[in-house]
Amino acid sequence: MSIREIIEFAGVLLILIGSIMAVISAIGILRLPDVYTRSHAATKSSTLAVLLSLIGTFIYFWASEDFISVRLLLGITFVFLTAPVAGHLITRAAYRSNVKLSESSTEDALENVIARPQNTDNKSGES
Amino acid sequence: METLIILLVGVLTAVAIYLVLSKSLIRVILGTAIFSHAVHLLILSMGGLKKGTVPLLGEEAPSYVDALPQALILTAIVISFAVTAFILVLAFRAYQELGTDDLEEMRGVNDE
Amino acid sequence: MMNNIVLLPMLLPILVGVVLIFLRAYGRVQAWFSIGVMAVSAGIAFYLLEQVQTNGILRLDFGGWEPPFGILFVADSFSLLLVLTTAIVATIILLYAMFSAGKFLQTTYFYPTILFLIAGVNGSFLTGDLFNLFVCFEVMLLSSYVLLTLGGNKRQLREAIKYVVINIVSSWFFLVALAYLYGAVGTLNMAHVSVRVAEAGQGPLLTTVSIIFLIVFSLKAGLLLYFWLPGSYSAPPAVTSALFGALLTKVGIYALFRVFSLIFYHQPEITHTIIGAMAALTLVGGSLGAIAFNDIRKIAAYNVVIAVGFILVGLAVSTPNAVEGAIYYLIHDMVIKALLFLLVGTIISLTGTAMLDKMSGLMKNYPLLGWSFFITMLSLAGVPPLSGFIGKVLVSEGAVESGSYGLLTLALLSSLFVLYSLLRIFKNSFWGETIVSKEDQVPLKKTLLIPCLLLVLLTVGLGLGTELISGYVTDAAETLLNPDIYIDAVMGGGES
Amino acid sequence: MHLLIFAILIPFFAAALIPLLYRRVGKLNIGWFVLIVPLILFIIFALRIPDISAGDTIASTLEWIPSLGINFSIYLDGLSLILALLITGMGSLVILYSIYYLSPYDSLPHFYAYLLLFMGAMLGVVLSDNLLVLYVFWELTSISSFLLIAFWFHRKNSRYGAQKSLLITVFGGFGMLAGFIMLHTMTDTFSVREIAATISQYTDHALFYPAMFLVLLGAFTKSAQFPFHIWLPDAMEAPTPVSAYLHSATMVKAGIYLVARFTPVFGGTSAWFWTVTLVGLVTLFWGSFCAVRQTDLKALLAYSTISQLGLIMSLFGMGSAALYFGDGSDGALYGLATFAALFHLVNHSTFKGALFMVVGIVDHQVGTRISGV
Amino acid sequence: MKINDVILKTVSKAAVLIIFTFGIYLFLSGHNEPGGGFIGGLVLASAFVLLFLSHDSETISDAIPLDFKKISALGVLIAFASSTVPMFFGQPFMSQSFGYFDLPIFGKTELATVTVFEAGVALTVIGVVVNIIFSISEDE
Amino acid sequence: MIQTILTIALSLFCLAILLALYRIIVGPSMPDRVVALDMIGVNLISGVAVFSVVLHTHAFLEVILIVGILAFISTLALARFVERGDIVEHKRNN
Repeated sequence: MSIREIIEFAGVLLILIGSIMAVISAIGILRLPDVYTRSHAATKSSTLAVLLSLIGTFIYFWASEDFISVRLLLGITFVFLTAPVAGHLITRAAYRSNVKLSESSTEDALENVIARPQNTDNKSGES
Repeated sequence: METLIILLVGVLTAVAIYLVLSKSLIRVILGTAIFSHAVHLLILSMGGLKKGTVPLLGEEAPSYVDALPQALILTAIVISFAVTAFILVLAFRAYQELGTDDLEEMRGVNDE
Repeated sequence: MMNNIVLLPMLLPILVGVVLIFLRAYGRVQAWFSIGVMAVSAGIAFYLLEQVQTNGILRLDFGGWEPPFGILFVADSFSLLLVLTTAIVATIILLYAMFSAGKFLQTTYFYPTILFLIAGVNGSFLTGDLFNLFVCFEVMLLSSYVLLTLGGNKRQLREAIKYVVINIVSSWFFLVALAYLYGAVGTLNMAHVSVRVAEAGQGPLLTTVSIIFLIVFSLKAGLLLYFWLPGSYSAPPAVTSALFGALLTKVGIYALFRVFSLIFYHQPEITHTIIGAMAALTLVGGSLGAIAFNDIRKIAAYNVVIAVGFILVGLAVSTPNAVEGAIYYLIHDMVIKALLFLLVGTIISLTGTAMLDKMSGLMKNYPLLGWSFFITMLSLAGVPPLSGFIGKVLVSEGAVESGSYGLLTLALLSSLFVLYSLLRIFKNSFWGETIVSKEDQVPLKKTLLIPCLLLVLLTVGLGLGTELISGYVTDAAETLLNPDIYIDAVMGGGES
Repeated sequence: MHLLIFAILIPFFAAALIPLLYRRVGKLNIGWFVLIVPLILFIIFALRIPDISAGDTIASTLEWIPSLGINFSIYLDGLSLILALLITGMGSLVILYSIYYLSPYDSLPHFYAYLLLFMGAMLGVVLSDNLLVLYVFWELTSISSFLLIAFWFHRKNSRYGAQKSLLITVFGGFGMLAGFIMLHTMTDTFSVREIAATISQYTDHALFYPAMFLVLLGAFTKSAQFPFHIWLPDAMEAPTPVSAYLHSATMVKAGIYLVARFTPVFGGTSAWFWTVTLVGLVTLFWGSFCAVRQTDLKALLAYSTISQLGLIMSLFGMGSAALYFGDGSDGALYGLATFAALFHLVNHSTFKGALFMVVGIVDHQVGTRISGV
Repeated sequence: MKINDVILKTVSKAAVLIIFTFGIYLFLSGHNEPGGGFIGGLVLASAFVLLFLSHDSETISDAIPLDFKKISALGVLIAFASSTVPMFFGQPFMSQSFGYFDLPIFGKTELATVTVFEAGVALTVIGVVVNIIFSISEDE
Repeated sequence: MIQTILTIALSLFCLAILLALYRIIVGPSMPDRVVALDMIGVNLISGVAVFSVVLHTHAFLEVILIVGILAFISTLALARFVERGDIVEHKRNN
């Protein structure tokens, strides 16, 4: 096994870990009780999953073909930048549009900070 | 592979027709969009899904896939993009003017 | 030789149309520009027509890619005659538009859209590639969508939605047909497809494909599948309806002629019989519709349907006489439908209503308008010596030659229904007691009448001067009936 | 090219000139100027009588659409000459009559323009040799008749009558056109003379009988034969000179003329004989029967016209048998029927025209046309 | 209700930069590789869309004072005019030529006349997309 | 070896997408669906990357960025829609 192959293998391994992370986050999105916790699962572990697999791909191509893909780097940066923001926005939107917290949650820290419109009709609420 | 794609085209077409036949205008638009995808896939599979590489300069390969269907699809995508864009704006205007996006109700709106 | 000029009828309107977008605020300037470009393209079309008579069919390979690899424009007498008529009719309609369209229309990209529409129409006439035909169709349809919605009253929006959805679906069916054809013969260049189909024989598969094409083009042409037509043609302002009535269905008819005379001509007992049956039903349906309504816009729109049926009788029969007659009738119909819709629009703008029973005695107030309408009515009914006559005679003769007496009867009877439907308009709106006194009447601007009179002159001139165009029409019919001429011109040698 | 071609065109030019002339003549009734046209034409045709009665014919051609074989060719023989004289002669008289009949409040230029248009068209019908040109003029007579019937278009009945007559005659015209096209398909020519010369080769052709019936359809609708006679009574809403001229003297005779003209083509067959004769006889009886019940003088005259037209038609039908029997004595006997038909054609035109004019005078003086009031 | 969008605005500035870079890259690579005017234009337009989403339309139209309808018209004009040019040199419509040039930074670069055409297409796409966003957002 | 691992990884990504699809269908609230949609987008990116490794080609690398951009913008738009009911504001009111 040459060093090149080892690096290739490492890349592929990263991809595998990424995919496992993805499944874990998917389980999270399935099992967790409310939208806030689900979003936690989706953003955190998914971001990790995609970053792992993209870096794995990058390493693989670097090792096997000496190809440094700028596009891939750009992609990694982009996903890294935007995925948390997207999660943040959805969760905020959920909170503002009156999606209930799960009953097991013990504290609503924002209760006194953001006035939730209590009786709006809403385009989103529980359906 | 072709069989699979054709089956997919069939499913897409069925979905599209179901949507086009519904009352809500936005569903109709979605239906036309899905229909366009089905047709693009159809063209692609009609060109033959050969085991070849993408038809690009610079990649050495023993065989390339037929490039013409892809050119056709690209053009068709541009057109469907333009048409979908137009009908979206039209639907929006119609919703504003007529106050409904239900095709049945629209018929009841009086002239002028 | 280089035939770049073949492209100009499509290219000029687009370029000028784009330039006009920058001149948005200047309605008059836009109008003159567009009239100018249409006049120029009429000149170009005539020049090309002469060229075709001496040098044979012209073609232009885009980017120098020789057929069947590249896309190309092919100009034969048939397409050029239609391009020429389009240019002339469009010039006159634009003249009317300049005088009639309000400030709002003038400055909302009305002229650019019309020019794009005409570019699409001309492109469809001239292209030699089925996929390009699709593209040009779409250019035309997109512009027509925009034209239909410009002005945007409720009725227009509602009809526009119906029209747009139907056309989108039929466009996708067009693509399905193209896909099947490509899968079957592996090319989309019309001449090349024709060669391949002739080599392989038009088996059941290809016949089925041809029927999908038939359905698609029928939707566009309003052949049998005309249910969308009356609503959408009667909703927009007069100028737009005139353009639609004169040009849109004609493109579908052109495509039907091209496809079924150049490519799928091997199984006439299936395809042409179906076309004949559809044409017959169209004639019946159009005739019934034309006499059933009180809204004069609807009546005019159903007249479009009847004409479509009539022209396609020519294709269904496909004898030399019938095809020649269909071409004459096609040219006539472009002129006369533009005139009909302009007159109907003028009447509505004068009386403020489209309902027959609410108008009366216009003859006393607007005699010239009345006589224009009278001549239009006669010309539409194919009364000699106006332009509809010769086409009607030749199509009927073709029907007699091929023994299609049913089609002959329906074609002639439909003329009677055309006459009756328009006679109702004439009788109710122009004759009768004058209900508006000379003092109260809305003045008819002379400038609105001039375009109508020009078209009247054109229809009379086409009728009396049939001999002037008969050479071109004969050549066009010959090319349509002998696909080899077209194929040789496209596939034979790379002299360009 | 013979000058007679331009004789046909004179009325059209004159009709076109009327709107221009009308402003100039001032108070003088424009009818006097119009009167010149039929008079001149009458003289022109009258001068041909010696030649024609000597057995000469005049033929001439002006090209219209030579590539399709449609040319403006005229052919003057005895039959045409009789009708041409009738048209121009009656035309002069009717115009003279209408100068006094119409009130100055009516739109005179329109009236005379229509009348001249009709006269030209009618001359075209009887003089053309080319079938399609004949059809052109045939439709023109329908249209000018339509315009004349609806001359007082503010009256509801006028409009109704005009519409009815136009639709029925145009319907017949379309049938006739189909017949002409079938003839052309068979013989490959549009010339009546050439068709008559070569038709014997085509009597077995599948299109022979359809063509015959379709041509007859045109003739019957125009001549108000049963069951197409219904338009004629309604057409009586026209001003009386028009009724006198079009609906008794000339236009309805166009159908008769067509039957006469086509007797050499279709004549020798039994189908032609029976159809023309029977339809003529039925019309004769039905017209007379209806005439008895009328109280409106013009309607009475209209039904009387119908029955007289039936008579002439049946005479022509019987006369056609002469062609079947050939030159023998039977042939000569049946030939007499044709002679009688032609004679009665002229006869009826003159007396019925006169009757109409008298009714018009009665109407003017008494204020009503209903007898027994 | 005050909505604090600081995170979004900050990130979207960076994201727009990335998208622009990528769009221009796609546009230029269109000759031999996937990409080209249409796709490049779409990506560039999506950058505009992102700007519209993260800021409001008025701010953006103040910052970029362009009439996007005219931009799309200009694009069409460029595309067609560039295809017309060969006609004046006796070549068929839409003929193209290309050559290799040594540019200072990029090294040996291929430049083709088709790039001008593609630029027209890209401008058209940008114009059209931004227009649609405008027309949906403006008449509320 | 490598191929096997890659195949496993690819199927795991597909599994993740399927699970998220369940969440999209079931809901129960709009933000739930948006979250799941965002996750599908992210997983799709990974899938494409793995796929291009499987096929040894660079041709799909653009797709990664494009899907990323689209996923971000659509999530953003949906979030705005859920939060405020419109997508593009005319004029910020603060």
